[in-house]
Amino acid sequence: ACQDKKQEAPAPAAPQAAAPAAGGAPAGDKLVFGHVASMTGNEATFGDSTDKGIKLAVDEANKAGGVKGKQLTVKTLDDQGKPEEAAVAATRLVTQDGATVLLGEVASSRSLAMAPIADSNKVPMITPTSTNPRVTKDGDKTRPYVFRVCFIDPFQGTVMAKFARENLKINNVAVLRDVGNDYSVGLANFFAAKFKDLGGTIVADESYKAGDQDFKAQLTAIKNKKIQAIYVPGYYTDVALIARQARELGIKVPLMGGDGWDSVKLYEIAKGALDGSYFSNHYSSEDPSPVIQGFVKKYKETYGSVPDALAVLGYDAANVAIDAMKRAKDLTGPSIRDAIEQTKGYQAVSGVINLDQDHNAVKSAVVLAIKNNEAHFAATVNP
Amino acid sequence: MLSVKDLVVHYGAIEALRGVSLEVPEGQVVALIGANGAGKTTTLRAVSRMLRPTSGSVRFRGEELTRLMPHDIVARGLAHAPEGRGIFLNLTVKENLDLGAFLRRDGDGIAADRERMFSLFPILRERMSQVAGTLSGGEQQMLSVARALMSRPKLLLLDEPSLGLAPQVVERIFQVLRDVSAQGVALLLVEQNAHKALQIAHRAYVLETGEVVMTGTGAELLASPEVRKAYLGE
Amino acid sequence: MSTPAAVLEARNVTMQFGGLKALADFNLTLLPGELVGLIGPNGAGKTTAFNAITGVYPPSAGDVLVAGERVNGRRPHEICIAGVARTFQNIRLFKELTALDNVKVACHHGRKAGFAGAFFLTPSFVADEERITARADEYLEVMGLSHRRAALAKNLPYGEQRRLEIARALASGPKVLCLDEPAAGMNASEKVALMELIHRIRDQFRLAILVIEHDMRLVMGVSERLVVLDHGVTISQGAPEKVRKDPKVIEAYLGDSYLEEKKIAVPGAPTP
Amino acid sequence: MRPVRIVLRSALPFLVALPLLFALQGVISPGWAIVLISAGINVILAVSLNVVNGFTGQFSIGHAGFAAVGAYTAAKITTAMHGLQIVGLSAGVSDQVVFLLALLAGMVTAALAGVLVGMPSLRLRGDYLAIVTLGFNEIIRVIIENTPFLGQATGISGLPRLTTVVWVGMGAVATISMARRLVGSTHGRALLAIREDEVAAEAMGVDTTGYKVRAFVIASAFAGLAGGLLVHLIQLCTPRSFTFVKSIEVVVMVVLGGMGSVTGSVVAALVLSFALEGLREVQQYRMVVYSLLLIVLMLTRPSGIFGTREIWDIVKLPGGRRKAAGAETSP
Amino acid sequence: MTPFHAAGLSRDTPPSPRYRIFGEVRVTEFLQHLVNGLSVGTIYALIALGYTMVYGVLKLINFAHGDVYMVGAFSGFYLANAMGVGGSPSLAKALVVFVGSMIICGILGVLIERFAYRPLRHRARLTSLITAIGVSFLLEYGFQLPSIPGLGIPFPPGPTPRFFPEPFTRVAWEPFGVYVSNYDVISFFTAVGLMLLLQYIVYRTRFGTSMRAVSFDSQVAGLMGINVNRVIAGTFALGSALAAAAALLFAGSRPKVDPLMGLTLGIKAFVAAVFGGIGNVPGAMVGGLALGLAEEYVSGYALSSYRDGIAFAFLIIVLLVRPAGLFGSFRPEKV
Ligand SMILES: Nc1ncnc2c1ncn2[C@@H]1O[C@H](COP(=O)(O)OP(=O)(O)OP(=O)(O)O)[C@@H](O)[C@H]1O
Ligand SMILES: Nc1ncnc2c1ncn2[C@@H]1O[C@H](COP(=O)(O)OP(=O)(O)OP(=O)(O)O)[C@@H](O)[C@H]1O
Ligand SMILES: [Mg+2]
Ligand SMILES: [Mg+2]
Repeated sequence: ACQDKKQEAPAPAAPQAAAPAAGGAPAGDKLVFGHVASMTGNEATFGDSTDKGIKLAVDEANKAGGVKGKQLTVKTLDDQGKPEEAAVAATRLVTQDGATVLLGEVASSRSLAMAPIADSNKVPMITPTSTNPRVTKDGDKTRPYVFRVCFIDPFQGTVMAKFARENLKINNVAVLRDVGNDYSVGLANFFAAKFKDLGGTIVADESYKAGDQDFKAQLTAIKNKKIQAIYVPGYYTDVALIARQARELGIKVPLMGGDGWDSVKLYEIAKGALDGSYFSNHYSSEDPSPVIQGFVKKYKETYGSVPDALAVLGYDAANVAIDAMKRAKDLTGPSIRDAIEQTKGYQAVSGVINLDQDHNAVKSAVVLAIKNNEAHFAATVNP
Repeated sequence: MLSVKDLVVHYGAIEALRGVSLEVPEGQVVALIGANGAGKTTTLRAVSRMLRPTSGSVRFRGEELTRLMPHDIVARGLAHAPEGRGIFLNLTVKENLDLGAFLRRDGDGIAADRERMFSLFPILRERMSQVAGTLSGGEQQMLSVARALMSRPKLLLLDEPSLGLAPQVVERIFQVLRDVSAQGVALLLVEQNAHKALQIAHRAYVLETGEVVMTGTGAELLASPEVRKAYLGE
Repeated sequence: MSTPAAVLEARNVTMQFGGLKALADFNLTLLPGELVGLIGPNGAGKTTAFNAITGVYPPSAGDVLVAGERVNGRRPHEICIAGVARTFQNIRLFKELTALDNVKVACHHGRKAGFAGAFFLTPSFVADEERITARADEYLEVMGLSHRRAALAKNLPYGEQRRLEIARALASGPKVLCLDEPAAGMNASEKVALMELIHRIRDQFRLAILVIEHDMRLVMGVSERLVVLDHGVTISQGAPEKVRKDPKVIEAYLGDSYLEEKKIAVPGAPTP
Repeated sequence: MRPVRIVLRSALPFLVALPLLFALQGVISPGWAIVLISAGINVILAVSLNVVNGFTGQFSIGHAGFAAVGAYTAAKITTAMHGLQIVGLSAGVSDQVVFLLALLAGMVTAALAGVLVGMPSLRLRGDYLAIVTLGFNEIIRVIIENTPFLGQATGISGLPRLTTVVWVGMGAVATISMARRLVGSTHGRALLAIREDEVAAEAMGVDTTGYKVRAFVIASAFAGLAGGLLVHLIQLCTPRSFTFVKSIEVVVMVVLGGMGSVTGSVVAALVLSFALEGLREVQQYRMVVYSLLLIVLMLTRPSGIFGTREIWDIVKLPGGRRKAAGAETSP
Repeated sequence: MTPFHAAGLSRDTPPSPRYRIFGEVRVTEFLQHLVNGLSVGTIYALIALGYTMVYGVLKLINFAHGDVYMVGAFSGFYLANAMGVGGSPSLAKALVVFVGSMIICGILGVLIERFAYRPLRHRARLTSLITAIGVSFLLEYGFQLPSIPGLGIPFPPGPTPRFFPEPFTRVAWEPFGVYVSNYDVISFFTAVGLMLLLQYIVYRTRFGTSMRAVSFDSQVAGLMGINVNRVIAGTFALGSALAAAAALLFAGSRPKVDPLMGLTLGIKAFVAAVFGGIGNVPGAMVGGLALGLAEEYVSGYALSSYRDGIAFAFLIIVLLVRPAGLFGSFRPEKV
């Protein structure tokens, strides 16, 4: 309420934001997808993947004749992984580059900085991978223009908790979180809560910092704690080393994690250290469904590498937007927004996407088990 | 052995030397006197390449020095006891002396010379293992001269060696300088104590605002009324 | 025994550096307007005496009194405020500041306005600044440096740097001024000028001056009283004439050749 | 009549700036506004850090830490007051007043942190002090990441968007006139003296320890202001905005502008901010170009854009105070 | 209150520090921490040496040093792949890779000094600090660029981390349940060996003497007949080579290399160097080990989420007691 209240306020320094900005006014005959991503800095690898996914989706759409006769372009602006830069980049995209739709950011901490800008400029924004519930919220009401195509932490955290308790019958786990990363902290917290609800106990809760190379201190501390598993909701960049060092210290219990694990790099570096471990994900690359197989194949052809979760979700985010724009009555921000909100049963690579009233993607998660250094389908968990 | 021609040096905008020329013959003592800021120090610094001259030439035994680095110049037998003493404050007196002989390899020769320095400046022997930084001003001055001598130079540049020394020690320093030149080492000596300098100098130059305004034998300048008035305070 | 009139008094001040006693039971009483010379061989402890008095190193033992008030153990800036200013043997100017600002730094007495004053340009602050600038200019004038007002200290030649240091010291409005080898690096005629300057300062600002100097002609010329240190011990003191003839002093400091040197060193003496 | 003159004199910069800023705010597009605002925030950071690194010659590389303290304080206050309204004021005005109070509170807490960090500086010199400031920066981060009350890694979101061109502009003007008036004052000269020669300064009656702490306090207060403004621009307050890397960026601005040159810091902050903004287009090559820019700039202007001098010492504006400029040419 | 907070999850985790600090200490656990701490500490020490030596001769914090470390890792990566170490590990190959990367980094260090620092040698030291930061960014972000096609090797490597092939097969022992691998042992003894070697160079050789002379006063050192430029270049070569060595020893058992790997480690090593007394060689070694062990035991027995904070707090306290670091001497200057 405060937001709106301020806009008609005659206060001397009332915010500019409300000014009827170029909200979704198409730039010429091309429709611009504004993508805010960490193309440089210590999360560059994630921004890079997402960007590849998005670009692939847009190319396909253009080959298929674009949207409402218009071709699409992607304009990516770097934010170096800094929230303030994400805000600037988003503003520039909507006000100067006339972006029709905003895509991004990978991390919730940056999407949170973009969300208000999407709202106040009436440009729909879809974040591929920001899992923090607050991203689509303004206080306790839903942000009208902000959507996401990924799980939210409460869901993914509980998925693994359920699986651990019910399928693996595990009672004692240790948690090892990336304390500087909201995604990791979020998952860890919700996992812990659910796991305890289900009668399990968290016997150790340790932290590391993204970029650390040595985790033996924490692992040694965990080692003697009669644990049956370790929950490591981090990014594959760190998890691979954690797994190796755990094994080196003689920790034999399985590791468990989230979609941040999904990358071939994980197996390349972990070298089998993760066998017997599990992680929750959006899809299994073994899944015969044509959507998935088609995507994986195309991605390999275009970029010569196997897509990771971030690429998948980038691809899906772009496609959800495109699908909505096709359905929308016209290509103004509000109509596209309404169309996106209507998204029901959209068959994406990361599963069938339904957007709930909180603008979160409701879809089932799969749990993958790692055997001889490959991920295999283990179970599907429905919301 | 040393011949400086039309030496010009700038500090940023300031022209500190405006074409200085002077000669130091083998084994002779040449004094360089002048008021504060005349450019004496600058001249010495330019000769030993502590700074790069704007133009002009510095020839030492026929070899151009302006193209060399300071360490090459030392290797050719030219030592410089700089203004402000430039001793290694964190090193002991002994270590300072040994660094003076850095380019020498004759271990016992060095030891012998060290002894000679201690006999010249007994106080240094007392302070041998004290950190140079804690020496008194005068002690540091002595150390600086002694260290310069350790390299057994053929030409020795001295910038106000008597600065801040007790009368007695001033006496001793100048005695040392006499002995040194008696051993065939040439000296280019910058001194505020013009009287003493001119006394031992075979030849002397008077510097004013970066230019040589007068030259002659030590005796001549000592006698010249202008010099007596301007630099001997009479 | 304490003379109330004394502006500076050192009582059995001792300074110990590890094994080395740089200054032993140093006693000194300075009356207002007195001009005292502190001489002695290199390493005798003269500068150390200054450091002990001005608080650069707190004395290992003994008391220092400024105008009858004990100041030893206090921080140097407090001692300076109490009324002791000094110059340094190896010049320590604020190199990157102009001559004027160098002097201004020391002009803190009677300063009223605080930081807030500076930010809001309060009248008292503005007044302060004007007064300070005016005073600083006076001191430059006295030391004949007005023409260098705007020059960076580092670009002044040695001699002027020494004079600027004195100006800066004066600006702190001291009761006692301690000069550590003010003539070092000056030639004979510059020294003569300095001699007159020192007298003028003393008369104009009515302060007691304590000067360390190796140039006999200068110390003899300016001092009314001499104190001679050797290995940290006071070996002689009194009128210059008396001290100069003291065999202990000649033996430890002046050297025999001194008598012959003084012929040309003492002003007015017949010259060959 | 006289008091009026005084008020005018001390308020002049603000009186001039205010209308101009409103005019600017009126015409500028939101896209440029946000760029300008972030640049302005960098100006505040650089100029304030210059008080410690440039004037006093201490070496602080933890400036972002102080900004964080100010930011979280302000953010907590505005979120607590969110929706509430001061009686007798229209909603808009009330929010502005709250914002002002929040910013001031942020400056105070940051200043307190400044005292905390200033203390060690009494004993430590050079790079040892640098490490302490760096450590402080990291400790702040760790504390935030471990405090649910501060939102841990995710931080505090949903802040009202209050920062505008006018707010930042006034903040910058305040910071700049603070710095300028400081160097022009006895206190400022005391700081410079400490930078030049601590022993001599103390011997001339400068309370070196006292002044060092004061320098830290002033600098951190304004860093706190910058923090408060930043988080109410992006409506989000996370530890990510106040990392050690951010501190380094500010140090770069100060050195590049010229240690002790206020206008230098301003120009450097603006140049670097806009350069980074312009380079956003070139994706991965962005930081490569930026780093090359740094190196080249430093090699070509080794003592910073203006050295220790101010812009009017170089391009002589009428009425510009002559400082070092005169000296260099005087023989 | 957002739903996130309403859930109030963050409140009951992490567990209270008391439980951990007073938790019983097992001998094996303690020893294991010791082993871990030493194996990391020696690496810190090796990198810290580079900082401290350069600081000694130039009074410059060589910000790029952490990234020289990164380049060391990548040179190792490329060499190892070129020689197919991954396929058929052998100690001989490992040695070639090791020495090869040390040489490459040595050269890199010399180049950096020559082009980024020497032109600014006689300027204020903060000036070269900025070029140092510039070089650091250049290496970090330069290596993040997409690979140049048709180069044969993936250079630049780009942002995604890469797997560092294991130079030889891992052998592990578990004396009293303490896990030790041949990697730990080799890494530890190589590091110590290199440190002793360096110690010898600095205090027993002519080069060492001139190095110390330059560090006290480079201009006067020139007057003593010391070739200042060569000494400084040599110092950079030494320091950078040590960084490469550290990188390989570290990557051996933590086989992940990426362009920003030097960032965190570099800062920590710098802290270690200051901790021991910057400019002081033995200080850097002790500082590195101290920091390694401190971090290890803090995250082992206190709270790992507070690790960096506590490590720094500890450091600050030490500095307050010894203002010039553990070994740095801090004598009042003679006035
Ligand atoms: N580093 C410097 N930067 C700028 N100007 C300088 C510098 N060093 C010396 N000068 C200027 O160059 C001129 C000559 O200086 P120099 O030191 O050679 O004089 P000098 O004859 O040695 O005087 P003194 O007897 O005081 O040592 C002086 O005017 C001085 O101001
Ligand atoms: N900080 C210190 N640590 C150790 N020894 C010191 C220290 N300061 C001075 N000394 C010693 O104390 C003695 C007296 O030093 P001081 O500087 O007082 O001599 P001085 O009388 O000023 O000599 P000069 O006329 O040469 O300046 C010297 O021998 C010096 O080595
Ligand atoms: Mg000179
Ligand atoms: Mg002395």
